[in-house]
Amino acid sequence: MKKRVIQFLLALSVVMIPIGAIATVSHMSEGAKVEAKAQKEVYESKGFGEMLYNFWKQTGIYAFLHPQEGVKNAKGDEVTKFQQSFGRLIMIGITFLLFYLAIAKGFEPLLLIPIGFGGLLANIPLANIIGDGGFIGELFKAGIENELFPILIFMGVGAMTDFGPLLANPKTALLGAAAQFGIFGTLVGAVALSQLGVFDFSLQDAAAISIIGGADGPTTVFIASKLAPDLLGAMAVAAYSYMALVPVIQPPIMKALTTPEERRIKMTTKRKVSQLEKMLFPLTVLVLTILILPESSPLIGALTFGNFVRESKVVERLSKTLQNELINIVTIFLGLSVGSKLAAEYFLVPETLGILILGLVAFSVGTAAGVIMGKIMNRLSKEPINPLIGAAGVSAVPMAARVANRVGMEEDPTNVLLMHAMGPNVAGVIGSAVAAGVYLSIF
Amino acid sequence: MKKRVIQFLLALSVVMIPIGAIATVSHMSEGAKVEAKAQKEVYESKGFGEMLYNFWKQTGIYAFLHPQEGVKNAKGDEVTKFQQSFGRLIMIGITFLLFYLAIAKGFEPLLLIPIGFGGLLANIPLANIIGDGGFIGELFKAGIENELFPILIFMGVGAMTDFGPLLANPKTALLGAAAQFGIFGTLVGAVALSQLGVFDFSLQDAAAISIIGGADGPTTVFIASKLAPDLLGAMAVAAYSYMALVPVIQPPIMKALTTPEERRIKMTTKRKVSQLEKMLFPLTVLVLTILILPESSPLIGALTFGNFVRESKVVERLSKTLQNELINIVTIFLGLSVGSKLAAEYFLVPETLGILILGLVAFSVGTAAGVIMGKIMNRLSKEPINPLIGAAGVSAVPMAARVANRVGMEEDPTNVLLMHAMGPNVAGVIGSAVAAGVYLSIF
Amino acid sequence: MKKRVIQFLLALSVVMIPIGAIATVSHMSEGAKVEAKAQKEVYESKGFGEMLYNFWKQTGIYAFLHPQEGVKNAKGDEVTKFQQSFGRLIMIGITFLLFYLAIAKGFEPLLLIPIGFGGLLANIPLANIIGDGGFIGELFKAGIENELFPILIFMGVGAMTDFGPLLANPKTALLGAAAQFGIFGTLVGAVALSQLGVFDFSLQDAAAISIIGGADGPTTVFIASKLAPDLLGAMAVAAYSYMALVPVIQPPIMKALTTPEERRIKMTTKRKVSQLEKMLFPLTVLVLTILILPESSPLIGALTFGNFVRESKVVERLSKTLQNELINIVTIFLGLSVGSKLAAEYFLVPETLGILILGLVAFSVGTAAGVIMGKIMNRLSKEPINPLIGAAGVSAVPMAARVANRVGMEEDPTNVLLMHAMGPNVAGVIGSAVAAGVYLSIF
Amino acid sequence: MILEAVKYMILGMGVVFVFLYLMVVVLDLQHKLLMKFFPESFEDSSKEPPVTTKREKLKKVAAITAALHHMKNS
Amino acid sequence: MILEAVKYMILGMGVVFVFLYLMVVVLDLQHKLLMKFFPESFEDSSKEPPVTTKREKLKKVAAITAALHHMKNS
Amino acid sequence: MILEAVKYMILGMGVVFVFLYLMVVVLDLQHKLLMKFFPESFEDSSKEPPVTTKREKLKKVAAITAALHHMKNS
Ligand code: NA
Ligand code: NA
Ligand code: NA
Repeated sequence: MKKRVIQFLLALSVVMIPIGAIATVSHMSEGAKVEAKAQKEVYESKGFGEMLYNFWKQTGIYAFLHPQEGVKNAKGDEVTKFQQSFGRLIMIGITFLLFYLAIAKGFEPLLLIPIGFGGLLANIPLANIIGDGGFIGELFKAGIENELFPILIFMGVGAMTDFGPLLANPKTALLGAAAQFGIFGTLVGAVALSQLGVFDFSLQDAAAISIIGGADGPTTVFIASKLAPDLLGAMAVAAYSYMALVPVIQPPIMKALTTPEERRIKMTTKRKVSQLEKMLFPLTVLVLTILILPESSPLIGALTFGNFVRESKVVERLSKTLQNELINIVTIFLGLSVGSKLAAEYFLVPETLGILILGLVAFSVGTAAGVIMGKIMNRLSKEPINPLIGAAGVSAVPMAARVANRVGMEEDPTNVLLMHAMGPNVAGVIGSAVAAGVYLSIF
Repeated sequence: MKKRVIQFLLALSVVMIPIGAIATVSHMSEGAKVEAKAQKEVYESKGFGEMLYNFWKQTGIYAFLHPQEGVKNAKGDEVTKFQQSFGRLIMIGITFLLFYLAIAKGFEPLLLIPIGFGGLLANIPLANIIGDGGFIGELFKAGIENELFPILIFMGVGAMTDFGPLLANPKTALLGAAAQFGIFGTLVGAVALSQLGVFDFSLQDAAAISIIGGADGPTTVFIASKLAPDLLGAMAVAAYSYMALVPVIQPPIMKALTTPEERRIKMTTKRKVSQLEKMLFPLTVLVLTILILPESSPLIGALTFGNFVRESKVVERLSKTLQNELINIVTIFLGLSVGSKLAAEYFLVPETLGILILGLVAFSVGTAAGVIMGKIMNRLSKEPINPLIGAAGVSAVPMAARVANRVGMEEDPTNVLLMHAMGPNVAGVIGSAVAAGVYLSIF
Repeated sequence: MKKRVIQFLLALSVVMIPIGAIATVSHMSEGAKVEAKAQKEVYESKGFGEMLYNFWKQTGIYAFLHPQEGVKNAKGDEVTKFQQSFGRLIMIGITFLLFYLAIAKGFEPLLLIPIGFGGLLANIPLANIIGDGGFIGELFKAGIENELFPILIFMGVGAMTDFGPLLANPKTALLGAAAQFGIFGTLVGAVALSQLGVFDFSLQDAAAISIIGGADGPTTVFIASKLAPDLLGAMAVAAYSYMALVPVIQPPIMKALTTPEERRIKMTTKRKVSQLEKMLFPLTVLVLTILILPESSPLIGALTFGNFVRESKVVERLSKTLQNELINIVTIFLGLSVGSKLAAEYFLVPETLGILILGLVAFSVGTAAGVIMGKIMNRLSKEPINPLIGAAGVSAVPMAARVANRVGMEEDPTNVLLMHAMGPNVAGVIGSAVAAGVYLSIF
Repeated sequence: MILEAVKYMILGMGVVFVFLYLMVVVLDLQHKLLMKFFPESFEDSSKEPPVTTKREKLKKVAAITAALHHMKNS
Repeated sequence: MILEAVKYMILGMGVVFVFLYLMVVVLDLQHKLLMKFFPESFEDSSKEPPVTTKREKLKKVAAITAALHHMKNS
Repeated sequence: MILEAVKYMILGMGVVFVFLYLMVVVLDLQHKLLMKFFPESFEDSSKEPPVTTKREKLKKVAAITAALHHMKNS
């Protein structure tokens, strides 16, 4: 894999170096041209030279080379000199890194490619793509400011999710509950570190950031746009990147917390699930939400709507539309919109590092909490429970469940945990939507 | 079928009863927890107790149990104490009934499931789903307030409708005209009953309600959002429910008004229809609309646009998009938006009962008028006309045509009326769009 | 083909003549009815007669026959008496002509049918279809005013375009550059003719109009909505019509400027193109845009985004959505919205003729410039270059490339130029986006 | 107000009937004109393509099977 | 402020657990009730259709091949 | 104003040519570098999959036919 990284960086430099060189050359040659023209067309020399100079001042090269004080971006926010020059180049590099992760590594490409491209476009100097009237700015207004896009994605997720494995063994939902400690534990940690002066987050910001531990994209975008819109870009990037990195982050934690014997536990009991049960499930969950936590109802309402459309079996065409066209269109729009927050002036701020670190902590803590809960349940319950499936409770559907399965198989190749892990996995989605509702009820 | 009803109600209680019980228990146990915590964490007892109490006040259970005076919903409209408590529960029950009708009975599931779910979400206390910034509120603004969604649906309907049967026997369009008496007759009835003090509808409200007799969903939503936005929810539910109930409502009326001999009449003459004719048809209808009734042109314009895209045969991909992705997406959005008017504060008002009754009357009167016109035409015309196909003139495409066919077959199994009934059926769509235009030109 | 024209006009008159006749008859008969009714219902004679008269005044026939001073359309713009009567009829005739071109001739039906129908609807008197709250008016606000629709179309174009042929022979891109002389040459011509008093265009209007020479629909709509929104309708119609007429406009110019020997030149060298190269291409182009011409980045950003989604090969479902559902939906919306500018009050103005003439000039000049550049390059380069492929540089993908191929084959049936012509063809799209950026940086 | 409603009813039903009646008249006229000037457009060209396709499909299957048979035998 | 955060943590984890625990309880109850009142809904009806389809497909292929064989031999 | 237009024309054509010329230069450079460092990416891997698919399809058809033949004969 390392070879491929080097290859990619080489490929990148294939693009970047000559462009840099050419940019300089073109600068010179354009200057030369100005002179040449100035001689040829004497009568209007000053006019045309001025025109060329004005044009030169509108090039991106000029903007990169001559950052200025007090410049504002398309949305009226100030951009420092560093952000205008190196900042944008760094961000462009980061978006290329996201492309690399998406394409060569296969990490959440559906989101990282639109987000990365949105970020690329957001870092173009002088263009008005993310402002009012710019197309990404318009998309942002159309669906992020008013929560519409993450909600529509959640409908699609609901329509794509089979809750059967959870219904076959409902008590594994508690593993999905435990893993939400990634959220609330991180909240405490973030606040503590802010008190110690390591970070500088308000309570509300800390809460928003901790939701990354929910390992759920739309929930993260939803909460970020409500509680901390300024941090949206970094939060979304952190959430999707770590979700993609689940196969890297989780296994060491899972192995550290379990014995080989525990990892070899085979799970057997699975009760039969009827179609009627699947159909009632979204309604049951929604009624519970209404009774206990109305603030979660946009998220859980959308999820259960999609799932009800799926399981009702009588509106196949709506179900297919939710699972395909609608979610695809919204994914493109959401990705580009979220990407607009990768503009240097929003991303290259001290908070970003804190978000990236805290997000990673949240993921790890959530994984650990899920595994520990699995160990506890294994001891208390009659039927054996393999603690590895607790790690799937963070959600990150279906990656986390697959990781649990794989780690189990490493110990015993005949031990198929996949379906057992899907229960806590989908419960984790509900769990983090509940956690989001708690935050919304507080703030 | 009765058995299934009982089953469903049982299934429903499976959900509702335990939840009710649990809700109470959870209330108590949460109270208990408060105390427990209060002991454990003495130093911050008051703070945490208060926090828990604040949370408790934000649960749905609390909101149901403690309705308050002067509460306003997300849109700023007042909600009475009854509507806050029992009202919402009743409405949630009604949405479950809609699900039952859609799933177990197969009644217009494409609309009733999104509408029902929208209604469910609209009755969640404290949540802001139907207000500004809430996702259904945003969908409502995006497509109902400005007439866009019903128009887009009409485009899809146009792209899905084959007007061939009407072109094969154009004079059956008059049956589609007669059936619109369901609309205008009901208008007079509604006004008369309002004069007598039975109902309390203004002339404009009465007109809006009577359009339910047009038996056409998008037209009803379109007119309701223009003339009587407050009645939108009840009107849409009435329209779609009665359209679904066509096989129940129409046959007795059809049989009462015809003799078995009439029902046995076989129709034979059908002229050939050329593709050129089909292609010119939408343009012809639109030109007529322009000349006679410009106010109908949004509805008829959309319908004929969709049909022209279909019959032009050169833009297959646009035609497919209108018939599939676009209409599916808009159906979801329209359903959820319309469902938001099933909030207790909008639906549980005296007008609703009147709307449901008048809607049923309108359907019945329309059916009767179509059949009677069929009898008249059968006498006046040279070719035999089976009066049953007059009932299809109410529109409710293609259900009403199928009902006409089935009632005919009951008398003579060899008598296939389906294609003959499709003529008045699609003419009924145009007829009610014309009726809608008349209302728009008056009010 | 002539026979078909006559046939169509006949078919048209089949619709128009009887309608005209009937309209008059209906007018009379309605008048008669008024009297009849007036006798029958004496007690309310005046009231009902008045009602009928009011209705008559709301018919389209009345509006056509009785144009009035100071009438304003749904958008608040004044409509002259001529535009209200004959003007609208002429425009309706023009939309029928567009339908004819689209259906019988197969000229860009995907755009001309929605545009034509939008134009038909925009010319309906008294209806509020293109104003606030009217459905086309809402579509216009949703996607033309804020540049969203052309940008989304460009994404789809990017996802549909294979830049392989350009990568196989990059230097043919210069032909795509030369053909943009159609744009800038026309700018000078338009300004000169305005100076001479032939036309009356401001510099900005002249620039906007000249972009028609870019032979690219979305770019034209984008620039028109930015620089000259009043001219949008005529510009879009001109652009799409001439793009459709490429097989008629280009060949005579191509033949006039080349010798048979030149047309027989066979091109052979084509280097291999790797998938990695295709994937880097959109990024390379975008980086160049950022450095040199940030103002072009909305257009080129959208194009390269779509192409990157395509060539990354890891987000197949997004790529398919861009190429199908999304572009189809947006094409319908864009077409109808653009069509709204075919209202008589916007289209039947002196400027339109100028736009149509200048657009044709721009196309011809662009073609000529491309061919001449081809001749020059053929002489300077080692490998033979057939000057015919220069004509494909105007873009109008893929029609212009096919025309180049066909003209080449007329001379030598074994000479397949198609793939060689695709290079300048797609380069022409980039070239006109760059030209658009130049205009945006100036104005 | 009932009187108003009755008037609207008459107007409404009148307009609906006039509209659809005119439509019938125009469609009849149109049909006759098309029959006269474009008789060829009424020939059943639309029903043939599926037949052809089926035939073609059958031919294809036959061809494949034949080829396979050949392959097996050789 | 740490104290605040700890309180929120307890509240949050409490609500998450209560919610999912209640869900478990309700789902168990629901399952038992459905098992009792709708035992037929638990029969494996969902797994049969694909089998049938495959069978039908096979039959179709067999029929086509037979037909073709017949055609060739005649 | 004509002078203005001419100036814009020169500017515009200049920018278009510079842009596309730079593109050509960069693409050439890129091509050479890719040829040197990733020669394997230029191997015709893209043309093989369809062939394989066709082969597989043929194999499938052959297998089905063989199976059917077997079934019929037994
Ligand atoms: Na989660
Ligand atoms: Na109707
Ligand atoms: Na071009």
